[in-house]
Amino acid sequence: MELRELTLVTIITERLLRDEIIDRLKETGVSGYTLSDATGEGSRGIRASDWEGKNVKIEVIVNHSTAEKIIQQISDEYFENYAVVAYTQAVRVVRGEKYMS
Amino acid sequence: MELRELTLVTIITERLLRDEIIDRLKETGVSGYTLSDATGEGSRGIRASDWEGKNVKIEVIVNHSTAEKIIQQISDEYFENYAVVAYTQAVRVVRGEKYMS
Amino acid sequence: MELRELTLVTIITERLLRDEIIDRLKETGVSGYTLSDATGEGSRGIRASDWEGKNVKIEVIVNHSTAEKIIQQISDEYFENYAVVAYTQAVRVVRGEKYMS
Amino acid sequence: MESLISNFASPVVLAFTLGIAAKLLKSDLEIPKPLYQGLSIYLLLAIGLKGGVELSKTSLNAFIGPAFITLLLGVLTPLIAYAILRYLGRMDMINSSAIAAHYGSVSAVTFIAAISYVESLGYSPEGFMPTLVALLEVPGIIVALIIPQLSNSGNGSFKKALHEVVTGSSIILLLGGLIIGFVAGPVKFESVQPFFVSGFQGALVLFLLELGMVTARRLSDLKKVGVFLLGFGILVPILHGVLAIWLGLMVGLSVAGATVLAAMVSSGSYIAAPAAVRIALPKANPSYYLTASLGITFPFNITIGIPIYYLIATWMGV
Amino acid sequence: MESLISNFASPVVLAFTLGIAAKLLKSDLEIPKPLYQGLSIYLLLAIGLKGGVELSKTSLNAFIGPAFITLLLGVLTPLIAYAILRYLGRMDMINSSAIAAHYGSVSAVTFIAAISYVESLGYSPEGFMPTLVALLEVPGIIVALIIPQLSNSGNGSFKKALHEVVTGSSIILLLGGLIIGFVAGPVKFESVQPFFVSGFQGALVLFLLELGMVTARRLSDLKKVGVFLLGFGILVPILHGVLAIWLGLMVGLSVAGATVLAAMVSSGSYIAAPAAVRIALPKANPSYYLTASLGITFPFNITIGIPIYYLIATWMGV
Amino acid sequence: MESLISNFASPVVLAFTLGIAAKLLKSDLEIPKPLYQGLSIYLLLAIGLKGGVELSKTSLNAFIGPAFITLLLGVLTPLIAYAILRYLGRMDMINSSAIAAHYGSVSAVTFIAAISYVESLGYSPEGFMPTLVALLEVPGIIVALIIPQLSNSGNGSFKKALHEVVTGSSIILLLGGLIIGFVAGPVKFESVQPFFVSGFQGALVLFLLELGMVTARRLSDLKKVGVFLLGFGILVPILHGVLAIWLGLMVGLSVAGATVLAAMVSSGSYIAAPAAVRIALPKANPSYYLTASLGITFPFNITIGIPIYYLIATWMGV
Ligand SMILES: Nc1ncnc2c1ncn2[C@@H]1O[C@H](COP(=O)(O)O)[C@@H](O)[C@H]1O
Ligand SMILES: Nc1ncnc2c1ncn2[C@@H]1O[C@H](COP(=O)(O)O)[C@@H](O)[C@H]1O
Ligand SMILES: Nc1ncnc2c1ncn2[C@@H]1O[C@H](COP(=O)(O)O)[C@@H](O)[C@H]1O
Ligand code: NA
Ligand code: NA
Ligand code: NA
Repeated sequence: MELRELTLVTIITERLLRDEIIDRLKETGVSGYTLSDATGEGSRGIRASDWEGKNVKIEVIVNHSTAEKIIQQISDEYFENYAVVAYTQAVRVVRGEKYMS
Repeated sequence: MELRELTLVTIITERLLRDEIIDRLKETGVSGYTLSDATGEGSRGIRASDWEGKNVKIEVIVNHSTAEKIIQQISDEYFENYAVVAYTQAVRVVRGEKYMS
Repeated sequence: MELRELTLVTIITERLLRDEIIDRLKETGVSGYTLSDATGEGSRGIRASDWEGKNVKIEVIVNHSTAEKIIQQISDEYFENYAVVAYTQAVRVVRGEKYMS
Repeated sequence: MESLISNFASPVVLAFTLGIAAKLLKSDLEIPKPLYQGLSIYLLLAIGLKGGVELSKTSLNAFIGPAFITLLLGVLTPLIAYAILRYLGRMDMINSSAIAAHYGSVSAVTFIAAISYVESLGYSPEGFMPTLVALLEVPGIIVALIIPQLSNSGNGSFKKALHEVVTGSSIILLLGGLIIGFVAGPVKFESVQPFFVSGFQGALVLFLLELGMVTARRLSDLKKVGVFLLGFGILVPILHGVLAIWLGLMVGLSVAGATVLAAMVSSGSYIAAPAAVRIALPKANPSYYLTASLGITFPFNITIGIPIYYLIATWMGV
Repeated sequence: MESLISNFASPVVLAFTLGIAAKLLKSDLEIPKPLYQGLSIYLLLAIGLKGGVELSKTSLNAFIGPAFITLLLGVLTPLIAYAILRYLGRMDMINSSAIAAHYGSVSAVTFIAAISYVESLGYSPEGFMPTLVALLEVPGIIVALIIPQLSNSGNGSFKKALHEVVTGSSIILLLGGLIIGFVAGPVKFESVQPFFVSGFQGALVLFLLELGMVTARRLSDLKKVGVFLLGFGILVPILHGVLAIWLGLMVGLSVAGATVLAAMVSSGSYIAAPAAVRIALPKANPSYYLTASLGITFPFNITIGIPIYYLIATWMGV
Repeated sequence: MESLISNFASPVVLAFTLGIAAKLLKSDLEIPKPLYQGLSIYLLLAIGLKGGVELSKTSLNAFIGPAFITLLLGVLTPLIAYAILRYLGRMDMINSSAIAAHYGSVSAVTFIAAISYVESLGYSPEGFMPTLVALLEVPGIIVALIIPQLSNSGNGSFKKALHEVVTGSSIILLLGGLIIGFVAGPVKFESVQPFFVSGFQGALVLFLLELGMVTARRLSDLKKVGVFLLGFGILVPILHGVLAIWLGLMVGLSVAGATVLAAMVSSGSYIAAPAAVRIALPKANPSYYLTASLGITFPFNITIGIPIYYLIATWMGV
């Protein structure tokens, strides 16, 4: 089984931004994404989603250059005003060619 | 505190396969596993679990060779017909000897 | 966009310890943390939280030395008596300076 | 005509429409998954309980005829559906039997909607109808899944699928509820009556709100599945419904009972069947079977279908 | 005085206090998020349904006056709030309009508490009051969010915020419920009555238990926001309430109706408004607007405010 | 004998059996965790509320005797349990006090089942029984956890455990409900009656369905814990039950009241106690204490135990 080295981008953000960020990701051409619920605290203290009490964790497996693009976009659009944490990790993916969008 | 380098295998798949894959993992002799709920979109579009609306994320920490075995098995049995994403990462685990099954 | 190399510490443990471990993390001076629900099986078989049926996954991004401190503390205080799994991974974080507590 | 409009103005059908509208308007309304699952559990258990209590008051004689034709229809309808799909629609064997499995089974919500509908017209259908739902749930799925088995082209696990259907939550709750209701009887049932009977219609409103949203997500698939499946999803239920009315009246069901039986028989499961098909026939395309049963037949039945079955039953019942 | 104590002893207000106490005692009590969301959905839909049924019995004539002043108050109150915050409180434009948006909107729970309160005193307010909630929910938020738009300093997306408000779950459920109730009418509504009407007050108890816990978490922010906002959160609602009573009585509302209108108008939304503000004015500080509407005005209204509005309405209504 | 069969045929006990059956059949039925937590919150609050309302009608005189013996039993029963485990069962100190803590506390569901049982026989037990549950919940756990403290071998945090017990959700909801019910009184309680009283038995059915599934998972541990603990889990409850009946009748409880008290005293907590034990005695083996209280004593009590206590109470009460 060949594993392909790709990048896992994880974005933790306010529930409010979920649909918008997913739309952005789709525009970038990702082949898929995974969502899960999370809560947490960060530097911003309370915020609107404090009422909903939820963050959302978006995980997306992409090749290196798409990862860069996503990170760039997230930084530009959301970092100033919203609670967003984003990081990347190297992962070795089965059937990795699926994600080479 | 010595940390031991091990492999974290992450499998994201349809809720329907959960119990079966866990049984497989146990047969392979993993020392434990962690489950969490997730949703997502991938290359397959809708599927039966679309009704349940849920994927499941299975995470299991194992040594390198067991990771290979798991990946091989998952590929052989599920990749053709089911929505499955699987990837591995290197992790440094506390009390790593527990997971050297 | 410069990404900074940091450490992601993941702790999977009984729901019961959640608030206590978070308090410990805050004392160590982490800039934030992320919580999500999980279930699982490990070496301990059933335990009190079996009733609640839930583990909790705590993820925290810190610099290398804080990660060491957290791991050390968790090991000293909880490993003997409680169900705890802890591991670290290298991650590349956007706006990493935020997490250099 | 009036009976049709009356159905459209019921809170339950209106809630379904609201759900569709909410999704089309891209509202962020979401029924939390656990609430939705909780409502399913409640509704299925409540149907079972009520059925069991009624069954404990029914004579075996009145029940045996309807039970027999229900099983018969459970075997016939998937075969009819399969034949139409395979030979008229020229679909491959796998997808034909996957869809047939759905139409062999029964949609509990369609059943409930039919019961509510005839009750709103002042009828009270036979008390053992929920028992028939339980009888109808399993055989149709099995019959349809056996077909590819015969030519050895299932590629999934038939045995696992069988276990899934028989021990699936819908059967456990329906049958379990039936047994509990039957053993407890009317007197001991009284204490749980307010929860399981009085609250029922209201809970159904919330459930259909969600179902409307699920259906709306399916609507965009309508184009993909093509006009044949659209026709199939409307005409085959009518065919099955007429068959059910004819057989139902023959074994002595009331007009209301025959209407409800028609709704059951014509409906396609979207809980038990998809899970079983996914296991037994993983190569079948969910776009086909989910869109047909949930995107076409379900909305058709609960809006227009049920009043039509009622009209036909009245007409044939004379 | 008696009417005040009577309000404190209602199960609903006591449950709110229990929620606060539980958090202060650092209890591990937690209302699961899906349960809480489920309760919100239930309560909003129930208000809408009841309102729709009542509306179907109301003449347009009786409704037009109150509808007009509700819209008027929806435009006036955010402007008043803005002026006070900006010129008396010397707050910056962004935060002033963020807070004003909240006070232009309406808190559904405060509305429900007011209804329950006057009903417990033996009154029955006008049946179309829930319709007024739906009318009041949207314009106030929009008016307040337009202000920074004019000077081009919003920095967020006004259009997206507008969509969020109009298709937000509270509006969909309120308006959707209204339409369903109106179309179904009293007779067809009967079947869902036990679920949506009889169960209402009890569900509200659970909801306020959670709201008490949420409020308690907000209390620690009280120090941060300062004494001006504390005064604002109590005095402005009274001001808006008196305005609402005056206009309400003028267009022919009963004392009970005017009391409920006052509670609505004086209250600040903490569901629709925060989401809209977060989108349109991301730079506004949530500590200010959430603490004011949820930490100050909400507890003030449901404990002391509503009885005060009632006393004023009785006094002005003579 | 008849009263025993009658208990088995109650919907609540049947639902428990259905839950066990579902798990043994490896059904995929699952009660979503938030629903289950919501039901717990609802049931505990409802017990408290009803108890509070009843208490507001009770004279202090009638209450003081039962309250005293409840506290007495809260201290005695964990000591008895400890002595039997340590000296008859030769268990180590940690596990003995861990188990004793469970039997010193009370299982709310067993309490509810006992109330339902005697009510189904036509009795109405004293209104302050829920107050006694709240009194019994805490002291027994504390007494048992003090034992290892004395010889300094607890290894966990006694203080944290104490806080956990006193501010745990069960106590907050029970006591909070009691106070709300007491302050609100019968008249103001009426509005929430349909939700908290009429719906109660039905909600209990769903709850016991889940409890049956949890118990079934425990059954496989029965072998591990050995025959001594099996005997302990049945005989000690009977012993405690008889003690409770004897003292209960002595201070003037009715036969029904004594039966309910016996069920309470004999039962072992599986919500408050496990959490406290986990904190105070982390080295204790959960297989022992959970299997004993949840896998043995709980099913014994709700099926056979309660009717036995009733028979003994009738017999001793002559
Ligand atoms: N150091 C951290 N480690 C892990 N998660 C974090 C960290 N800081 C923030 N987060 C997560 O990111 C969300 C937004 O963070 P912030 O923008 O700092 O308020 C928080 O609610 C946490 O869930
Ligand atoms: N590129 C991706 N990144 C992250 N998760 C993915 C990706 N593609 C698929 N997934 C997840 O894997 C599930 C199955 O994917 P698929 O088999 O492609 O339909 C999806 O529902 C997603 O949760
Ligand atoms: N090998 C493993 N891989 C992934 N998660 C594990 C593993 N072992 C244990 N866990 C998780 O850690 C929790 C506690 O483990 P333990 O202390 O071994 O009982 C389990 O419930 C699992 O969620
Ligand atoms: Na069918
Ligand atoms: Na307002
Ligand atoms: Na006890």
